[in-house]
Amino acid sequence: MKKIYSSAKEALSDVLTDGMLIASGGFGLCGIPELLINEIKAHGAKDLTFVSNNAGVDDFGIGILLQTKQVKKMISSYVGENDEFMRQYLSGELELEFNPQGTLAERMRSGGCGIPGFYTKTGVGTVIAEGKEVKQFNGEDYILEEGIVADLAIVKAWKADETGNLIFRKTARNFNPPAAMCGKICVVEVEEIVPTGSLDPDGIHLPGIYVHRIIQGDHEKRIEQRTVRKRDANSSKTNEEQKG
Amino acid sequence: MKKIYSSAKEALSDVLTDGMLIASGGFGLCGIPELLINEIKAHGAKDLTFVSNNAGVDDFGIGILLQTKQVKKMISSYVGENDEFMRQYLSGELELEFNPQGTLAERMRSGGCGIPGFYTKTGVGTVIAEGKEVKQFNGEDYILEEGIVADLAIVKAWKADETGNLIFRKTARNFNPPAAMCGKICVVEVEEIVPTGSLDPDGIHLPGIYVHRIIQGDHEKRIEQRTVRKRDANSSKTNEEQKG
Amino acid sequence: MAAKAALELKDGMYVNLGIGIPTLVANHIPEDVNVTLQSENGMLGMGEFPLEGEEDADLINAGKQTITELPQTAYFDSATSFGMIRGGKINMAILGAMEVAENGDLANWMIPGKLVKGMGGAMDLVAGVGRVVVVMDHTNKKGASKILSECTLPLTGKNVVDRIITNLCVLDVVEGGLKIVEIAEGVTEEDIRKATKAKLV
Amino acid sequence: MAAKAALELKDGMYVNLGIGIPTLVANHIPEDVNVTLQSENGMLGMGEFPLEGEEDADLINAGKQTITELPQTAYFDSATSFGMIRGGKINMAILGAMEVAENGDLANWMIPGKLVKGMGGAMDLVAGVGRVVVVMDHTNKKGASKILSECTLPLTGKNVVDRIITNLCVLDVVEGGLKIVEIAEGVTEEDIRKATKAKLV
Repeated sequence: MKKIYSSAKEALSDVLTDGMLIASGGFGLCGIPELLINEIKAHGAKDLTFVSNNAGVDDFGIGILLQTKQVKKMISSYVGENDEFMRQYLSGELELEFNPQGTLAERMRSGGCGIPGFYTKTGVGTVIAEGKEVKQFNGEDYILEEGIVADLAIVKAWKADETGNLIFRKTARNFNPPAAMCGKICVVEVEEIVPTGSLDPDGIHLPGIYVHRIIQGDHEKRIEQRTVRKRDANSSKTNEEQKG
Repeated sequence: MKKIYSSAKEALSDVLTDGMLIASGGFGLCGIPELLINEIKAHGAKDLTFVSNNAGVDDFGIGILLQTKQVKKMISSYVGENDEFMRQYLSGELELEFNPQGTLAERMRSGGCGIPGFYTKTGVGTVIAEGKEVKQFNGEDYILEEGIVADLAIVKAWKADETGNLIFRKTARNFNPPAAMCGKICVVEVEEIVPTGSLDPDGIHLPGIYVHRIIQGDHEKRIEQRTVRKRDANSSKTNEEQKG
Repeated sequence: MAAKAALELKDGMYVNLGIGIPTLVANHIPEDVNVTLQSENGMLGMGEFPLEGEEDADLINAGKQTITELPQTAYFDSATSFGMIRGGKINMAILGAMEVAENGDLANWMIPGKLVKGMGGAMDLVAGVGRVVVVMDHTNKKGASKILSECTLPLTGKNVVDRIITNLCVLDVVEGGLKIVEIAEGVTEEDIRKATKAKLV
Repeated sequence: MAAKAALELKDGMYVNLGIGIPTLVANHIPEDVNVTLQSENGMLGMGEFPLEGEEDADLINAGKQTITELPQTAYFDSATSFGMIRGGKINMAILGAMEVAENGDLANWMIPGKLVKGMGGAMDLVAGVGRVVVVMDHTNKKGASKILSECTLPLTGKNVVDRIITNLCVLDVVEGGLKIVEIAEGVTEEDIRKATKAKLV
């Protein structure tokens, strides 16, 4: 079974449908499946619901699908950096469901692990608890959150072998493994496809069983907040410069 | 904060108490915390409850604590290889709670992740479901299983750095990470303690935050079922030999 | 039976094989079919037994036998392993049984009054994997049918079996009962009906 | 305030620092105190900002700023990260607030009628970590107390705050109200009482 596809277009064209639920990896602009998002734009599928921690920025990441009005609803924890998002949300064009970040990650993992619901203390006594079942364990209140199963997961990894075993790099791992787990179909873009056998079996971050299609491509990997220390500073800790 | 202890005795002596709940890693005799189990025998703590997939064999692993009658109860999925276990169980000296293996692993992980309960389809319609809440999701029945938080976790890893970051080797990983997660105190035995900075940050299997105490020692690593192919066999697949 | 069960395996599948006859299925996988075997103790891509002297105590299968790894092997912990099982990522489980009922109920973990060793991962597997194929003798040592209108033994799972492969035939669990899909050489439908205490449709 | 908050940090602690003033706490950790900073996007052992030209797009903190790793750094995914947060493995979170109530209620994520960006990981952190320390100005820009008998804004968490560090004092949330633990130089207890719309015990 060949998992390697020649392009984002080849990997997605027979999978995308209007109205589908798509789980996306990434945190901010870090580790987002930028090539697959670009292809969703090119494809034009609409009325999409995205489960994604963030919504990108106006011209990068999921933000570009807001520009084209392909997104009906976002399930996210933080959507701050996106003007078009806010405009559509405030005008009622876009639905928004806020989930606490950890609840969102666990909902994805749970959906992928056959767990339709779990109890958490996160959000107890807040608006997040409204309409949700409350149950006591050891005398304390917890709320029921439901697992998410997505029609499609789009994921960015660093390397894949030919069987789909994945490794991620540094904090670009973030939501990618739980997103991959919860997708009925999981399409992954990587910086490099390596021969099977060249990854350490003890070092696989996500086994190939979760991965259905792989593409390799060049990534922009945009930095959202470039914060640096000056090279000539001795006491670096207090000498921070923010370039935005 | 020093995490490295000189011996199993030093690492456990002020932690062990009668009647405590101990989560143990390992599958069969593979990846079991054999040095820490030996020390629990030497210490003599009794009325212990063990959360452990298996119960060892008569003279290795948790089995040796059955010989000394230090175990009050086992929470396990499979306890087949242990005569003394069966004798005590059938005579009513030993309590036994069977959990499906995946439910057991998830209960440990959940307890460690602040999730007091989760729903699963495993065991629906069987004796495992007796007395448990049943809830429907999408028209199907699921049962509620509770997270486990143990007073102590005993774990076997391959290598630790000085801050407690752990890596495991091959299938000796098994229940060790979930056991570590669910322990209020987690004591780990390793084959080698390596300097901090010598493990790949992308390759850590269990971050040091879960690890409170580490010892290094020599491991017997007994093999339960030595199955091999003969060296001179050409068609190896059907030429299996079982040595027991 | 193992050879017959091996025909269930399609290219690209992820499969979990139970202990006993199902383990032997691995020996009959066609050359051109690429199947990845999962071992629920934390491994995808299970290889054959090691050569003498190359056994590794850290590398065993769910039956606690020493095994080997393959180029595509990945290791993971037990919570992750059963996450993929429970989550339906494993396409098929092939396992043995004591009894199967016409509605797909399965009993293969305990006999009341006898020594109970535990269900291990069997309940998780039958509840989670995409397709459950049972491989077993059609009747027990006393000649009584192991295929029943209702299981008499405590269940491993309810409505979980998709197909039964026995020494006599291949049966599918369908709406209303069991359907004969294939009959072994030298066996008649009459033989099957006699040996089966369940509704055949 | 950041320097004062840094005194909360004890050797061996695992700590999560919120965005804003709490981030500055990292600059005041005493030399002999070894603290591991968690970044909830998937990292333990967060280092300082990178040198110019050494920024790595794959290495950011929860504020999306480029950072560096340390010898003890470990990376993990978001589900694992919030597993350790929810599971109480992080000893302390230091974060900012809009309002804190005398029972420990915290509001720091939304103002009705204003643009809502989302709670990010704040609700998980305050519900999960061992100790929650709020660092904030005692009053808002209009001079009104941010410490109240009850929060007026939507909550981030109920009964979650353990300590409040402001420009005027340090307050502990105790049975029955807030207890003054320390008073800043040049400030009187009377000043604090005037600036606080909550029960001081």
